[in-house]
Amino acid sequence: MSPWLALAIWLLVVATIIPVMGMAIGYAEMKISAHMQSRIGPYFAGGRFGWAQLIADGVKFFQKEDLVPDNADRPVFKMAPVLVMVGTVGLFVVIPFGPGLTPQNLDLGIFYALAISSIGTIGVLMAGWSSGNKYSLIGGLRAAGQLIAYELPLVLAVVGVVILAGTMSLDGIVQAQISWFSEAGWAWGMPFVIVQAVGLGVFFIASLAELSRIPFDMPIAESELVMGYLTEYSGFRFLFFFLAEFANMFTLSAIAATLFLGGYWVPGVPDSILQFVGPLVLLGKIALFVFVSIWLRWTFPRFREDQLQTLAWKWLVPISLANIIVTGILKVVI
Amino acid sequence: MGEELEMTVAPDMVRNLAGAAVSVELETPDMTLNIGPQHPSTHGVLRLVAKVDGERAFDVQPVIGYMHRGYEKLSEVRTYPQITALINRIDWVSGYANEIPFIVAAERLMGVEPPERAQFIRLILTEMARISSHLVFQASYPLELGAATPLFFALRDRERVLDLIEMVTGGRFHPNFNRIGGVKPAVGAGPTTRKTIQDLPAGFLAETRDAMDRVLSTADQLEDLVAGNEIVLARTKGIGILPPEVAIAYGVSGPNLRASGVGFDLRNVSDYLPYHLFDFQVPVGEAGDCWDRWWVRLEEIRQSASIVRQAVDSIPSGPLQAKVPRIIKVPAGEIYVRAENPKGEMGYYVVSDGGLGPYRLKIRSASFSNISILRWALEGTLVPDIIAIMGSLDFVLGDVDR
Amino acid sequence: MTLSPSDAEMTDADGAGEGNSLVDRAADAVGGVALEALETAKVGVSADRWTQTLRIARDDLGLGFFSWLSAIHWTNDPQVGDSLSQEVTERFELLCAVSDVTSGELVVFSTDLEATAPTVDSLIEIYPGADWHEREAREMFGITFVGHPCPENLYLPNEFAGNPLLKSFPLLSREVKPWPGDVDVEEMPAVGGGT
Amino acid sequence: MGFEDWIAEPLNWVFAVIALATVVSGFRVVTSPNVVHAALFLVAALAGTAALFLLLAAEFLAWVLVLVYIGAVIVLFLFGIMITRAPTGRDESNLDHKRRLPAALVSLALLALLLWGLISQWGDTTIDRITAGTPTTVLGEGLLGRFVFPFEVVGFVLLAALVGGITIARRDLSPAEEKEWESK
Repeated sequence: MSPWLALAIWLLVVATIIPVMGMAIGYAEMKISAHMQSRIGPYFAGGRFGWAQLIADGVKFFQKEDLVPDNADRPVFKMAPVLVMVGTVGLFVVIPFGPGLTPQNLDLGIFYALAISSIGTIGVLMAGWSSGNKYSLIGGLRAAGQLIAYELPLVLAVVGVVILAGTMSLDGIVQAQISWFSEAGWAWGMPFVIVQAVGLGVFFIASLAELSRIPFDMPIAESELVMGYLTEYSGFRFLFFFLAEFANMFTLSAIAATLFLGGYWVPGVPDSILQFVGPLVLLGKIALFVFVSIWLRWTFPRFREDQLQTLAWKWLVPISLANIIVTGILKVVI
Repeated sequence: MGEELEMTVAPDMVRNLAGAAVSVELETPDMTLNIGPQHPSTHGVLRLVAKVDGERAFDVQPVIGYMHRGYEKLSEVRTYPQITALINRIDWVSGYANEIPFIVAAERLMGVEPPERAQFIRLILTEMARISSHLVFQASYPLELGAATPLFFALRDRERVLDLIEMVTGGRFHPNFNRIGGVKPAVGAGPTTRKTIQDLPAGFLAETRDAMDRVLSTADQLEDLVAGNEIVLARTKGIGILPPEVAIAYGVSGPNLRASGVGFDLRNVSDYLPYHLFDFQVPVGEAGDCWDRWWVRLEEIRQSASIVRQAVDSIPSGPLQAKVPRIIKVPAGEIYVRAENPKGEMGYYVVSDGGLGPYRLKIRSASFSNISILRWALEGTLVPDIIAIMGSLDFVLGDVDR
Repeated sequence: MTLSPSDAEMTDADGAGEGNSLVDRAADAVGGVALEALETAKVGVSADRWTQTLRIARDDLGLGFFSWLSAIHWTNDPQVGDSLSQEVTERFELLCAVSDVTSGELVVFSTDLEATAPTVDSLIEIYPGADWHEREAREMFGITFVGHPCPENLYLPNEFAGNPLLKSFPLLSREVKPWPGDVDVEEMPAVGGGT
Repeated sequence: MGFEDWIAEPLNWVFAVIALATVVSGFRVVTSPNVVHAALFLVAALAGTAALFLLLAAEFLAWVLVLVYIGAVIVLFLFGIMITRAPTGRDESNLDHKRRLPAALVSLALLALLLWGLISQWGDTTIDRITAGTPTTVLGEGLLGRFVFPFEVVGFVLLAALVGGITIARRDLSPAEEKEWESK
């Protein structure tokens, strides 16, 4: 099978996974926030627990009229959601779901992931500019400023892991964690979070900012900018942005889990079994990150734009630089 | 050439870094941003015409009048009892409290003194209206900062308080419960001709005590949730400072004025309800920033709950209604009665000529004066701060436009 | 942030009661006359002393809190509402309530303006809070405030003709359909055979 | 290698399509009347270039192009355009410039220079079919070892460009504004 064919098949699989993941996370968001707020959440759709609520919502979005504002730049306006989706879909390609279960085990795995995820920014800017709406424009500007500012700590936070693992391949990073003590003859590996807790913190905060989730949701800040760059979107184009947000949350959590928590690996389980439980283990670790970000979302208000920039440039960047230096020294000493 | 370039650039670079603002350096076009009249956080139909340069607004002009209903004019063609139905729609978040100063003004002009029990019931319901209004603020203000969860905590208890108000008056928002000379017998209170009037619904007092306990514990929860939140502090401390002298000159009243450090509370000054019988404290802020305005309102919830508890415990028995003529004619005269509404000073200047309705009714509403300071307060602020400051003033458009 | 205890003692602040000391004091200070307004301290001055009066009120009487400003249109021939029981000279009475936030005293200052082309100096220099109140009075009564920087309508569109709170301004809804509520006590329908 | 061999190779088809798209996008960058559209065509051109790098198995270079140029430089471009010109929606402004001829000449000269450089150096070389790219480790060692001096020089030049950019973009304050600014 040629690699291109494999890629095409994988993209097809991803195209079905993304809506499912989006719905699962959306449903989790609804239910978890409801329980945090002494509510029940969706209850009726689907008979029990409102499990079909998100499907109903999706169908609703498809039924809605696809409005393009008169003042909008039509081609750009229509292309923006697609571009946002491309960045998300591309990320799925490199996530290792189990031993040998990496769709494309790129040598440059994590580097590729960071590169491809930055494409979404262009989509957001296009959406903000082309809507012909001042709120959208301000939202787009905020998004751009935010994504530029947080791209840097995101990349720098990863460097520590790459130094430790000595590879940029995501599967290689997992293997490095599994076999960390193998030279000493121990079967127990080490998830990098133990020495890279700072890196994980920076990575998680920066990925929240990349996702534009509270406390970093200034680009859509509905109490200020109505809906920011999404203001003029409706119907399935809005759904695209919506799904992209949740799918992005999934992939970034997956990368965080892979980099810092050992991905599909559980200590003491041989590869032959990991092949089957690996994806489930990874899903569990992803769920942890997703839960934390939902938890934060319903706890915090949003930052102000200048506070966000301060946090990025004056705190996260220096911290992650210091982390790199310390990790480098550690690597040499060890 | 290169050196020369560096020479000219260096001081600017230093200043730029020190000032941490690039907007002055780079020429960017100004943009007029219309916030409202339909906008998620303008509390109705307020419109702000903001001239913004990037994120900074240098001139914000509030535009009101989208909700002007002409109550002052309408009052001139209505009888006194009919007017109460209008005026509890002024500040609908605390509908009940709006009626009190007007009713008191009419009673004073007529020389009628309502019975003590009626005054107590009025006081209890007024403080409940205050609690429910402040809970709406506690719900909406974090939402404007981006936090959704306090909304549910605050509204849950507001619902209980509104239920209690409904239990007595039959209306949640617009009770229209006061009568000149007393209060209406409560809904479901039985035949009113009997001597043994059962005026408050059975179980009301016990449920009120219970509800007040819940309100107090919710206030603690809100304090944990909001005051313990670093981002809330970063968004509100030192933002939108109203110095006391400016606030006074603009006629800003109520919690907004007290947050600026002026301990002025009409409940201590005017005798429109028997507040002197109760122990309560007046929370006073220090800095006059958004944070203090939030804190003062939270503390006032606690104080009001305490007042309600005291009033419930000491409510006297007796009639609900003083003797008044069947058709109410108010003798000629003028009076201004003001009350401490949840939003601030609410007053009615009633000019009567002895007819069925007033010759002129001037409604002094709190929010109107409170937001007239917006232009002053919003000059040179950031767009997110516009929302933070606007929300912290806690206005209702019905109370602004009347 | 502090909690200050409430004043259990009622400061007899609205100037009611014995002697009406507040209203006399205010009237003396500004050189006006004490007017009758139940419980409310009301002082009348002449229109040309309007800004001077309020400046004294703010600086000497300590009445720094700008409560409200509005007007009354006194006329014998109202289009809306009941007619007056006594003849009055047609005029505008401009009212301005200011108060002291430490003692709680409130004084309503009043001045008469002529019925045609009423004009008075703006208070905006003394109380910035007078801004919107004066715009409201201008819009509703047609009073010109000399020195007010923004002569635009506050509530109604700028093209709106007429001044709605004038007694001569008809209430259109009433013209179209008479108000049924003139009779306050309507006959109750018989319920269940009735007693 | 004759044309028939060339056409029999599917990768060449892919190359042809991508190259064509890249050239067309590049052309549209300079002909598009709308500055934001121009920037977006630049994205397409860069993406095409990255794809060509991928075909040559130069993975690292390809993703650097995506991360740095598309993800950062173009985003900054768009950011700058939006914050300064802010032409929301359809923009009718005409970006056409009169000096087309000199521009075309300069471009052609540059093209000639590059071609000359390439042909004179590698004109006769034929390379084998590329199966694997250079490992990133080798690239890294090269950059921070043998080529460390040019690497640092490029970094310095970029810093100078940054400073120059601010100098050009900034507006001189009038003395009154200067005072006001200082008082803040």
